[in-house]
Amino acid sequence: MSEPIYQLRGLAKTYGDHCVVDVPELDIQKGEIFCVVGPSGAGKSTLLRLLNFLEPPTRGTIRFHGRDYGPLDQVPLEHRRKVTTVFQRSMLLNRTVWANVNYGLWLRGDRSSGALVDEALDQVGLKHVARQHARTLSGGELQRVALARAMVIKPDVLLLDEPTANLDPYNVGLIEDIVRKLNLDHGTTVVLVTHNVFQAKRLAHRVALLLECEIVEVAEVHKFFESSDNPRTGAFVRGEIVY
Amino acid sequence: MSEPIYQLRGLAKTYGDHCVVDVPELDIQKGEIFCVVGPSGAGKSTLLRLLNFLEPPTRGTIRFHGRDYGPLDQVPLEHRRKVTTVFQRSMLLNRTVWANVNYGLWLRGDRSSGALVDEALDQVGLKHVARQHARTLSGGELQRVALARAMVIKPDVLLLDEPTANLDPYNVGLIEDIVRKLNLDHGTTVVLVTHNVFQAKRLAHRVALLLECEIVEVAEVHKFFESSDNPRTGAFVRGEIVY
Amino acid sequence: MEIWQGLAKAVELIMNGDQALGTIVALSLKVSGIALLFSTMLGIPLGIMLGFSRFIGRRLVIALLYTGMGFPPVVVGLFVYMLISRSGPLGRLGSPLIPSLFTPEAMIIAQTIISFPLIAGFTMAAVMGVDPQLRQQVMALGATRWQGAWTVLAEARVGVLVSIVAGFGSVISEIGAVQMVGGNIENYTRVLTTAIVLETNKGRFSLAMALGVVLLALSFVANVVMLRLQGRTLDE
Amino acid sequence: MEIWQGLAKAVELIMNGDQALGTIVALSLKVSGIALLFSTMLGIPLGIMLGFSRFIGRRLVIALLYTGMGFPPVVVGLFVYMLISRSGPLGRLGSPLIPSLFTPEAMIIAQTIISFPLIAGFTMAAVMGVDPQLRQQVMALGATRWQGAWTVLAEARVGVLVSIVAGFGSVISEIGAVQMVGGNIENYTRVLTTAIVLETNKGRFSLAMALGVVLLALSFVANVVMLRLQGRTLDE
Amino acid sequence: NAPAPTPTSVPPTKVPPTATPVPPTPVPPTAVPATAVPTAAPTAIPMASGRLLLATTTSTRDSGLLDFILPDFEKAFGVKVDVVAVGSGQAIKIGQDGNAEVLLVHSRAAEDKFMADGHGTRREDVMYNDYVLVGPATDPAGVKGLKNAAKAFAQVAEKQATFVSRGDESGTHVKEKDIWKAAAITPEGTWYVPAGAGMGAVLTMANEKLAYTLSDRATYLARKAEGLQLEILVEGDAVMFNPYGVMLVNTAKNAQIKGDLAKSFVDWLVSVPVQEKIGTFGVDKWGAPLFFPSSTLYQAAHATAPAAGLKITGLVNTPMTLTEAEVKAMPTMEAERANKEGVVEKYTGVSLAKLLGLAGVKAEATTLVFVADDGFTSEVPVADVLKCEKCILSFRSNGGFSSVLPDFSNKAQVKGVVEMQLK
Ligand SMILES: Nc1ncnc2c1ncn2[C@@H]1O[C@H](COP(=O)(O)OP(=O)(O)OP(=O)(O)O)[C@@H](O)[C@H]1O
Ligand SMILES: Nc1ncnc2c1ncn2[C@@H]1O[C@H](COP(=O)(O)OP(=O)(O)OP(=O)(O)O)[C@@H](O)[C@H]1O
Ligand SMILES: [Mg+2]
Ligand SMILES: [Mg+2]
Repeated sequence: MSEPIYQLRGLAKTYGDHCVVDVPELDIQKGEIFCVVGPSGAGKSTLLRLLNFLEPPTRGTIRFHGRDYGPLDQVPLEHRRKVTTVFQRSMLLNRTVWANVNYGLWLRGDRSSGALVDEALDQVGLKHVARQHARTLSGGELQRVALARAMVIKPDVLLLDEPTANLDPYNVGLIEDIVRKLNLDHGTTVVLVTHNVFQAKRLAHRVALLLECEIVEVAEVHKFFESSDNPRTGAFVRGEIVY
Repeated sequence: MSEPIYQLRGLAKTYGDHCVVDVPELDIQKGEIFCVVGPSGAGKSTLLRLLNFLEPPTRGTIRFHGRDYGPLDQVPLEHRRKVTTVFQRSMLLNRTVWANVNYGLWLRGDRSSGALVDEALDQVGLKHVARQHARTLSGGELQRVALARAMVIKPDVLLLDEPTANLDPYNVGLIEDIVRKLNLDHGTTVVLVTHNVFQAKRLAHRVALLLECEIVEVAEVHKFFESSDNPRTGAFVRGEIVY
Repeated sequence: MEIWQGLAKAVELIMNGDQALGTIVALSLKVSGIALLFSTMLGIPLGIMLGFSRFIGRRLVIALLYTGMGFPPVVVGLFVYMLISRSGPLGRLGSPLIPSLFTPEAMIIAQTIISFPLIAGFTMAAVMGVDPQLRQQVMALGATRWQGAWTVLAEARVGVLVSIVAGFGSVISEIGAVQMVGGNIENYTRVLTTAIVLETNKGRFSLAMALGVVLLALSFVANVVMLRLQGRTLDE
Repeated sequence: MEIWQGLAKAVELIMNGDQALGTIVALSLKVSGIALLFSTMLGIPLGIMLGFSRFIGRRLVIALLYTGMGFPPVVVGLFVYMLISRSGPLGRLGSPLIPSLFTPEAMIIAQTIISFPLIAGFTMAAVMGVDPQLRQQVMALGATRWQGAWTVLAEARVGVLVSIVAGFGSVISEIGAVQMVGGNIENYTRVLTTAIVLETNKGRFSLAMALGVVLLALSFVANVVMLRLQGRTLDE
Repeated sequence: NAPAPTPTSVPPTKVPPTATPVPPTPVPPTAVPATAVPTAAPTAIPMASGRLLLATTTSTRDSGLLDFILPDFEKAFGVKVDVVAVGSGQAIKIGQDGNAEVLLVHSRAAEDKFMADGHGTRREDVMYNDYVLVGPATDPAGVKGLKNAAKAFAQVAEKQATFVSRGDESGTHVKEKDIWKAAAITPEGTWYVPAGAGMGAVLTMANEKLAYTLSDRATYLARKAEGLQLEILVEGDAVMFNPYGVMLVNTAKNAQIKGDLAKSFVDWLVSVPVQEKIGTFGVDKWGAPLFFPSSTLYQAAHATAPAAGLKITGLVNTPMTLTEAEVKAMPTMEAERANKEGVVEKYTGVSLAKLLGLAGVKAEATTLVFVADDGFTSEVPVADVLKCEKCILSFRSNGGFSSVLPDFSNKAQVKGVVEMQLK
């Protein structure tokens, strides 16, 4: 196996004395779909922000493309640009849908025809809203536009935070297909945060359970859901309260 | 049966010539949990906005508490205050969590101790974030705060737009219990938009399928999911594409 | 150097509690304070209206407002002068409600006209910067129109605060109009700015500079107090 | 009435393409335009910095900026005068880079100082009004610092536009400083505002009013053009 | 300063430019000899193109005078004169800082200080106008027509009629304070409004408040033409004269000062043609000049004019030519003499003994010859005249002089004396 794309070592993020992420050691492999589950407020979104280098950690390092990034390190643009996130609460720019999807390309100085943009919009089933203003979108449309916007820049790592929360069953399937396809065809590494246990089952190679800032278990997807050693994993999946 | 709480007659909302909601006739009964399902962009959120009198319809009327409200009618404050919405994308005010939950009471001039606020926060399991600033909340916390904020004002009608989209299984169960309890104990009428078919099954008395701005079927929950006459209902539930 | 002389003189004036200076400062604060109050009362509602509603002619109103930000004070002064002058349309009425020229009241009118477009314009911008979904959320929770507007204002507080600060700055530093309609009468309509101009005309630059320093110190203190009152908004 | 006479005269002056007026208008636009350019170039980055970063002393800088909005133009004029006067610390150097007094360049310096706090303050407020999550989103999509700042500016465009409008308004209507460092020299440093004061002092109120109307017409047109360029932002 | 002379001529407004009233500052009798007077303006320096900065008071610009005369200079010298018109104090400050080449101001004490402190290298009289007390036509204090400014001020104070003061230490304000002092009054109370504003603004204010104020005539007339309703109530008192001086800023201040050009400008400004042009300014519009030229050259040149000058020639130490104004500027005295009908008449004039003393009568001189403008001559013994205390050269009501020697024969009483020759 090749070197992991992320190597987290002693990584921690705290707000005040409130621990939000505390990961002594975790590797994320190149090309895998890594799923993070856990109760509300566990620190999942924060972990994604750390992986996208949007916030510096309080302690520890993330090794990425051969370099260790700690609390004080500036991540160079070329590394930052290998990763992108579809946030839990996507923010679109106050422009048309098309311009939003094109934005990442525009940032990279890509002034090409925009065929990529049209294609991405088509994939998420939103070709018809391309000229509409971002503010007029419905919740599910918004979420799909955010995914399209992340796709067009063809990142090495795609961080997805609840990408189908606002979608109906058909669109959930559509998005899952897209993610699977990106992973298979382009080898995109995907870190997926989801509360949809079935989705995790359908997509993930490995699953991690995050509980109150700590990773309680990391396991192959089948092991995780079917024969976990950890009683808390089972409880979480059944919707019981877990500490 | 008493008079329906809402009587929609020839109600339509269009943006330009794009039809978003078009309901020739629909009654929502006092004290029921009415669930609306449908694909992304069908017009569900728009329907809720109409029911909360946040936008005037383009055509038609909504009868509420004995009065018909059409495109040009001003809805008096006392009627508006009987309804509230938990939006798909909740907006919190730039204040503490506690102040956010208290906001509805503050609007009503209720300067009481705030016991109601503490109680509501406790119910949604967020007593510990009460002093935290709204901007620091996680996605699921945000959603629960929004629900608590709506609960404290004890509305006659509670409109819920994907209230559990960002929640883990445990919290989903928690919220569902709260909604059921509100409906049973206070007789609150609930209109629930959800993509979670299981949730609809668990909570709803009646379910409506909205497809491209039109209501295709309204039925008792069991009928809807188990023996629907409408082939499109079945297709939707199975995650197939429906027109 | 004269700049230092000016500073030293300012300190001296303040330390000695110069009485003439005290009168001037008090009048400056009074006139600008009242004018600011009026223009806030006019400007904020107008700004909210322009920010919230879409009506025919809104763009024209905005363009006029923007133009109003560039009203040369002396033109406003001239205008007020012509209106309330003995021979002007209002002054002719001789009504006691209409202030005479060369009174603090006339200055307040002129300064109100000068500062309210700034306040209205920035309030509009601040209010427009608030997500419309938040407005809907607030209305859904049962806010009246006024409560809704108030809440949105509170959300846009940095912008609204800055608009008031700018309004204050524009009136406290204004010269043309107060000179024109106030006349710079000693102990009656002489404010800091007109006193500065007077000393400048006399060629007493360091005294003028000292008065300028006093004026700046004054608005600095006012702003610090404002920031304090504001709490932590700016650090959010 | 004199107000109408003023209007009529303004129309007449414009219609006849009065040459002296043309010179004055051109100079006003040139001086204010360049000053606005400079203060935008200074004020917007400062506003972005204050809006984005949290650093020690930020509050102090903000309080100073707010105070700067209340700089009386005549004090700024005095200050610039003292600096670049032939006997002042800069003027003494006799460097060709330092403009002499009573030149358009000196006026530009003074006006830049006057308008940049307004622009910086409002840019700060506008930028702070943009959801911090949007900034994160933009960075996540791979924006450089500058691209991120630019995008946030574009999101806060109403506020930034208003800040520029206000900056333009403050320079085009400013009198004290241009009079002080420009000297109101005919055909050279006489701008609309100083011409207005001149006519007012001469008692030619209707001509002064006419010039005022021309000035307002000018900034009205400038603002309408600005709104046009802006597209539909204000209607969103 | 020297005691103010009493003008006997009509108030300045009604006087044609050549028949000037008494200048406010007595001219030293040792005037420039007529022969030395260059009457043409200095010729242009061909290459001297550039800008010349003139700092001046607002009255010279706002009255339109500078627009009237400066284009000539600009054309002749190929330069642009930049006029910065500000308060007198500020103008002087601009000069002190070396930011202007030339100052044209009216604040004699400050001007003298400026020169004494070495900020300037040359000062010349240029012109003067006068102040007037203006007020509402209703004249509540009843001062109209008074000839004595101090008295009028006292009356205003007594009636507590509203009076607006410049209150800005300008030349006008200083003059106003002098008059109050002369009236022995410290103005105080609600009726006295210290405005701290420019002349234009103060006139506006007085107009609005139906108040009195002291104004310079130029600004007043200009404003009057724009509809000001105030009227001139008191004028012509000698204390109300208002002289303007031009000063060259010391080139040693800094290298940027264009000394040569500035010198040319001053030479030009005081030259006779320019002075004469100043004297015509405003006549067409207001029927009277706003400013009266008073440069030494101008006065010298006009002293040669037969009707308006006086020569002292012959056996004297310094032969001299005096303008009428110069003579009138000297201390006056009165003399009485019965005319042909035996009625005693009063005459005002200058002591003959003193006049002759100025020129210095040589010991060998025995006879004084009066030469009249029509060529008539009459001789009297010098020694008698020098002894005579009541002998004067009186001022004629429409210009010129007559000899009045009370105890001498009728022959000695010569009308229209233009020359006194000593033999
Ligand atoms: N101003 C507008 N102009 C044009 N189309 C609009 C406008 N506002 C909303 N729409 C469209 O109306 C449709 C209905 O939106 P709505 O938010 O009601 O959908 P929804 O059923 O809630 O979908 P979702 O499940 O994705 O939240 C969407 O397709 C949206 O793009
Ligand atoms: N500035 C802050 N100060 C204090 N607590 C904070 C701050 N920012 C975030 N938190 C807390 O950190 C915790 C982790 O937040 P995070 O968004 O990572 O949760 P999450 O696992 O994504 O939850 P969810 O599933 O609800 O989205 C939350 O409890 C939140 O309240
Ligand atoms: Mg989250
Ligand atoms: Mg929706």
